[in-house]
Amino acid sequence: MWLFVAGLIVFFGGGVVSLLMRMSPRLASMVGCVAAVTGSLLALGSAAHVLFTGQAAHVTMAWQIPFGSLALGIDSLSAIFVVPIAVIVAVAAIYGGQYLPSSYRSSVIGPSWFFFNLLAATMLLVVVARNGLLFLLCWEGMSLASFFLVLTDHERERTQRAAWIYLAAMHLGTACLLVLFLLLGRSSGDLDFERFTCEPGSAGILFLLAVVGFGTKAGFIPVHVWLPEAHPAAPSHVSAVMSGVMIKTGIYGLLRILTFLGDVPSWSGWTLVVVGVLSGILGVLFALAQHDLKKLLAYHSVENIGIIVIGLGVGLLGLAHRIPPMAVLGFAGAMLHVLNHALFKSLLFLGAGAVQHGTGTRDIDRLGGLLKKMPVTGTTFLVGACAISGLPPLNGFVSELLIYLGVLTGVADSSRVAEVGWALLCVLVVGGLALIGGLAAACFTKAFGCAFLGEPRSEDAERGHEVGAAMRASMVVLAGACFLVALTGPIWPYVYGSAVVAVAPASFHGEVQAAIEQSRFPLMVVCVSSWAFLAMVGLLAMVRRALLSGRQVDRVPTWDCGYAAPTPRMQYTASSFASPILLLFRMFFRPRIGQHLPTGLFPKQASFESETPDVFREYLFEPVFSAVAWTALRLRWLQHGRLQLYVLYIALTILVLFIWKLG
Amino acid sequence: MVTTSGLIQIALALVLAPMMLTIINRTKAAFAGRRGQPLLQPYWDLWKLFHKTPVYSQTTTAVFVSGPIVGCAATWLALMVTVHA
Amino acid sequence: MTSWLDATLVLLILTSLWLLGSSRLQACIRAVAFQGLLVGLIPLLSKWPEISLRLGGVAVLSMAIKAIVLPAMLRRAVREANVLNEVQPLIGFTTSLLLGIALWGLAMHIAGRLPVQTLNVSAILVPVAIFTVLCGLLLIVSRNTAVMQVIGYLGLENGIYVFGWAFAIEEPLLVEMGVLLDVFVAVFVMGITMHHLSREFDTIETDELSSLKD
Amino acid sequence: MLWFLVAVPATAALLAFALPWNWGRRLLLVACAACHVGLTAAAVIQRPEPVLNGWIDLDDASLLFLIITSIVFLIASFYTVGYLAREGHRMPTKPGEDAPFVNFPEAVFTGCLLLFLAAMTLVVVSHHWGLMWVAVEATTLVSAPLIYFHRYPRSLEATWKYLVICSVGIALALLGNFFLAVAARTYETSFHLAVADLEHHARQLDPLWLKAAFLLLLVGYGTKMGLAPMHTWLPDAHSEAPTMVSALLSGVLLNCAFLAILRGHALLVKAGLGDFSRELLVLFGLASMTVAAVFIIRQMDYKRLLAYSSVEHMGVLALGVGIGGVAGYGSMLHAVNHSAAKAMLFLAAGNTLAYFHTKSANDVRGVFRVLPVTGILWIVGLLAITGSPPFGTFLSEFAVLKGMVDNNRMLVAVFYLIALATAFVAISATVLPIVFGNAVKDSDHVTADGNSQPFAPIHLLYPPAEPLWSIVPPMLLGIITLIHGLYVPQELSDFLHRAAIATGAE
Repeated sequence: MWLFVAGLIVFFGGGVVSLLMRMSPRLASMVGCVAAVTGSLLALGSAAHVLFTGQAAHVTMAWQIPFGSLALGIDSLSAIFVVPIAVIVAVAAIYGGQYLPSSYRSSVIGPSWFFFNLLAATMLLVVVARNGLLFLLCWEGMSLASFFLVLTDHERERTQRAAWIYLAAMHLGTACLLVLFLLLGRSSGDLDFERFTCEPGSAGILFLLAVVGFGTKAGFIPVHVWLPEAHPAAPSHVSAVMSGVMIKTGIYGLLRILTFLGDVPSWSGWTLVVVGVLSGILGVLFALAQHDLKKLLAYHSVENIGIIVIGLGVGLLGLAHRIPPMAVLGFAGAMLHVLNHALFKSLLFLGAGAVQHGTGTRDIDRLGGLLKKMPVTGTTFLVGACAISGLPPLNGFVSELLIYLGVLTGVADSSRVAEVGWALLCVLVVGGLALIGGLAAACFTKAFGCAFLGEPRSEDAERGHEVGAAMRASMVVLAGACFLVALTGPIWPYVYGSAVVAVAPASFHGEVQAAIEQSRFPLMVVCVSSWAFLAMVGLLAMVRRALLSGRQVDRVPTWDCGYAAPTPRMQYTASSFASPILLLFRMFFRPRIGQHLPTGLFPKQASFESETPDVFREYLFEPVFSAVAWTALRLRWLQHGRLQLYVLYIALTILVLFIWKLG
Repeated sequence: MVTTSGLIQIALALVLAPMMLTIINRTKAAFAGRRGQPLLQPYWDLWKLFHKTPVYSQTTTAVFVSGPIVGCAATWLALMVTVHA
Repeated sequence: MTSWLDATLVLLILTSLWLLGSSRLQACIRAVAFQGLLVGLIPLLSKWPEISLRLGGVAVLSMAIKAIVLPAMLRRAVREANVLNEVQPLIGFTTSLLLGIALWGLAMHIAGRLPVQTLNVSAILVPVAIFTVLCGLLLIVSRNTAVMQVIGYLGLENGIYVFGWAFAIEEPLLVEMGVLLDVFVAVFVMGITMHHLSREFDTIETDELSSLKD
Repeated sequence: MLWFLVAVPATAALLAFALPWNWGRRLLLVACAACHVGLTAAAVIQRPEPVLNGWIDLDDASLLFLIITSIVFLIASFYTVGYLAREGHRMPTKPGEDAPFVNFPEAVFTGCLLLFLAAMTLVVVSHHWGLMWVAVEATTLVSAPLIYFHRYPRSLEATWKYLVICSVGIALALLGNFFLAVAARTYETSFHLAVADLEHHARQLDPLWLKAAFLLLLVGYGTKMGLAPMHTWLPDAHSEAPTMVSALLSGVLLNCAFLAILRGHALLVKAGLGDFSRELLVLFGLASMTVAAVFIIRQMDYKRLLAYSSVEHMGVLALGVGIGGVAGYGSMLHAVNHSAAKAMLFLAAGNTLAYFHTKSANDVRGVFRVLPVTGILWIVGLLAITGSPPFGTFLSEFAVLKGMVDNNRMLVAVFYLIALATAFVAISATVLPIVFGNAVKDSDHVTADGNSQPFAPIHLLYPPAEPLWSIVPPMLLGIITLIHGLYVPQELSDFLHRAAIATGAE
């Protein structure tokens, strides 16, 4: 535990030092980067200790603040969130150490590292805080640090707007959390987690508050609207951290709250399943409609959070209906997906950053052919794309498989519940997950295909070049990790077991423990098959090489059917690739199309552009906000400058009070 | 565990797979009143194809090359899992 | 002395109505001066015959300030500001008077709810005080020139004093003096501000004073 | 000892009126403010004896508000010195303003500022209703010339409204005092209006008169405090007054009026009518927060924005006291934090105004680029005033919310959160573009008829765009609220609890 605290101190110290070193941005960057990596390693060490020994660590330090105490603790639930946070922060810091100085003005370097380290420290604190006030302070600190990171490029109007949306969303979400924690701590007087109690009958409302409050951070639909704005605006290594791990603190919060709630009603599981399926499907659909690589990835975060939430929902249903294997598989799948998504989404964001760094644009329709110019970026991006699409032998497949298995186990155990409902669940989850996976694969075919394959579509793409060694190394590490998770499948139930037990009510621990043992088998199969698959790919590649050795291999232009002047613009574009699928789901989209069609006999110029804004932002939040603003502006006459009116208010107030109160 | 019969099954499946094409084509031909291809035609085709000079478009990348390999590996794997189960 | 007190109170009501019904500034200033005089009389009448030196002194001083000094200042402000001798009401005089009568009813209503009977003073004292306060407020709300608002404020203060001094609240001299001084300075500062207003805007109609708004 | 607290600034004020040198006067201002802080510190160390039959006394609540007054005034006085050095003698044409302005004589300004301090001190230390009334009225009268320092029509209008509205309010409070006296006199003995006397005999007071008195006091002092719907003077006065006067009005004066209301509340609590006053305070608190939120939305005058935010925070204070329990404690803490945060924001706004010559948020962009420290101050202030961690306002607003949840006032809590969230969203929507984005566009200096107006930006006339006097005072205030957000010493916490208990808030 003291290792962990030391890590936090390193984060803070390094952040402050790099903030103060205004003279030398390079040195500031170095300090910030080294501090982040060191801090992460220290935190990782203490989390690993907890995971391996299975012994939770606690420490409480003196702190004088009303209702608060500096109580920290790492149990297995915390530890499995500390691990991805520390890993991703370290990798992103290494990446950022090279990326940031070469992409941004030197004046932002110091502050950027300060906030990066602050973000890392507060994220770690959030998952180890054992006091409500401390949790909320760190929670808001995390939001603010990332808010400032989003604002790195603050002179662009779009960035400002994104940051504002982000800040507003975080604040609204936190409002729910304030009430949530106060309600939990109402009976004990202070806000220490260990004395949190759920008053009888209030589990439902507490659960809903947690879903809205934490869901805003995590990016549940429809409160995800900040996500596609903020992530693209931030520097890429920050997007990687935000999307990869910061939003997961919302999942952590939800899980942590579940440990206080005890028995939760069955509808809460259904709620999560529905929210998850909606987030997953809509997230991936919106992603399909994007041309901006980072925005596309941001929507995929919504999708993956949806998958995690489906897992949680399945787990909750398992708990509510006392089907231990279902609970275990659901929760373990969700928790493993937290780690997996952290790995591959960070990898993809780093890749997107590399693309932007190498070409200067993230518009997929302007890219193309980058795999040749940026082989490492391209290959690692491909690994990430396969992983996020849930393809074996990569990690995304493992966690999704667990969730599938969870549902199927539950359905097999359908004797205890209404048949219709259970069948519906099966359709919802299995169908939903399958649809999500398929669409994700389509989406990444589009993203990878259009950006990295084919011919460059613009001069920017033509000029593209591979990024520096540190950036490449961090992407390679993450890509390797994606494989590693899948290839070490059977250890994960052990890692996640005690965390699952923590979430389950006490009366239920034994059965859960037993179910954890059983869940190893499918993972063993996956693990072995993955190794076999890799071996076979290797084998076949060697066979191919043997066959081709010593023979002439021709590389010629693609046959153009005799057309004399092909240009790269004749390639499939990202929009046209996605168009058939989007047409199928057009009821969810309101694309904004600006077109200037060719007219006349000799048309000179024609243009076409489309943009797909977020439906929920455009048709849910913006109307509400503008309605509020409209109402407020209608009420401006109250203060319309006449003194007489003002005195009249006072007179009427006192008269009304007299007549009302002295009756 | 990998058994001898399993290995034999896998090997057989690999060897006989191209025959599937012949069977399909000959069945079709029979219904159309033709004679159809020789029994070992796919093997001859494969033999011939393996000896041709490979030509790749300049546009393509390693992804293009790895497509068949991964596809083949995945099919094999499916085969193995099926046999095993 | 109760009859004298009652008579004074009735006069006070009439002065308030006079204020509401006048269309000339000078008349209003005169009315408010008269009101100040009446207000000064009330403690003397309600405590008659055991009037302490202190009570008498404060009453005389307040009469001097409210009936002589403040009206004089107002007249001077009006002269210097060079304003028209008109009240410029936002609502008509008839309406004002009708509203005044309604306010009397309201004052009676409110006073009726307060436990007045234990106070051992004239029965209409509390309603009259409240009525005077309300009339002052009505003047501020319904008149358009700054001078009239000061006059309304004075009326408001007079009403409060009726109430306070009728009970001859045994507060030490210091506080009474402070209160008096504050009112004096308030009107003084308002006068200065009015002076600036007339210079800046060439008028002290408060219509001009509505540029600060949302 | 207690006399000195009032007498020192009052004497200094007279001296300031008389002194012939401006610099001597400025020195006097700072010296007097420092002296006042020293006296306050002495009072903290050893609680002075009451004087004037206990009419002037320092209980915990008085001490709390005295400390706020003293410190904010000292910090503002540093700013004032620099401000006067720059603005005091200047008579330029102010682009964007309606007319040329000529400042009030500096002697009057400084003198009134010191008198203002004296009057506010008297408000917080007086334990006699009459005396307190006199002091509150005095604050109105001496601050009127302060608002009218830059003599242009809009500030004059603001002054006039301030005077009339506050005077009307204060008049009602006077009536309230008389009602109190009547309530105290219905039994055989009659008490003076000394706070201690009344509280001691609270049970014997006539409840109906007491209630009526409280209504009048609430509306009367509430006008001064800026509770809706009596708050109408506040945006006008705050937006037109010179920067540090706005800071003092918002950071200190409103608190003084709040203390006056608290005294009334304490009396009612002692008289067993606590529920009556609590209900009203909650009502006014919610009304203030709602009204403020409505006017903060799309508020494009950033000084008015801050003024409305003050209305909102006064609502929080009233609400906290009205809820009681731990919320009362939160209310006390919030008074401290709000004073620091708001004063700081007003000073930052003053720096911005001095550079950009406009109060319209539409025309100010990229403060961060041209005035980096002021930009940071804006952001810190934005977070502090909207109750974000790690600033003290978060803790205090949290404590108020905790009070609501603990007392099971869930509906109030929901209202409270919605109002706070609305204000947050709206304030940040206005402030973020001010701070970030491209610095002044060329079009910003274009007059209404489309011609660009050549004028020398003030930073060319006065080389350092951010002189130390303009950034250190708000930084100090920012540090105060930051510290309170991360560390509230047990002693301070106990002290705030005692203050809350003394005023019936807890």
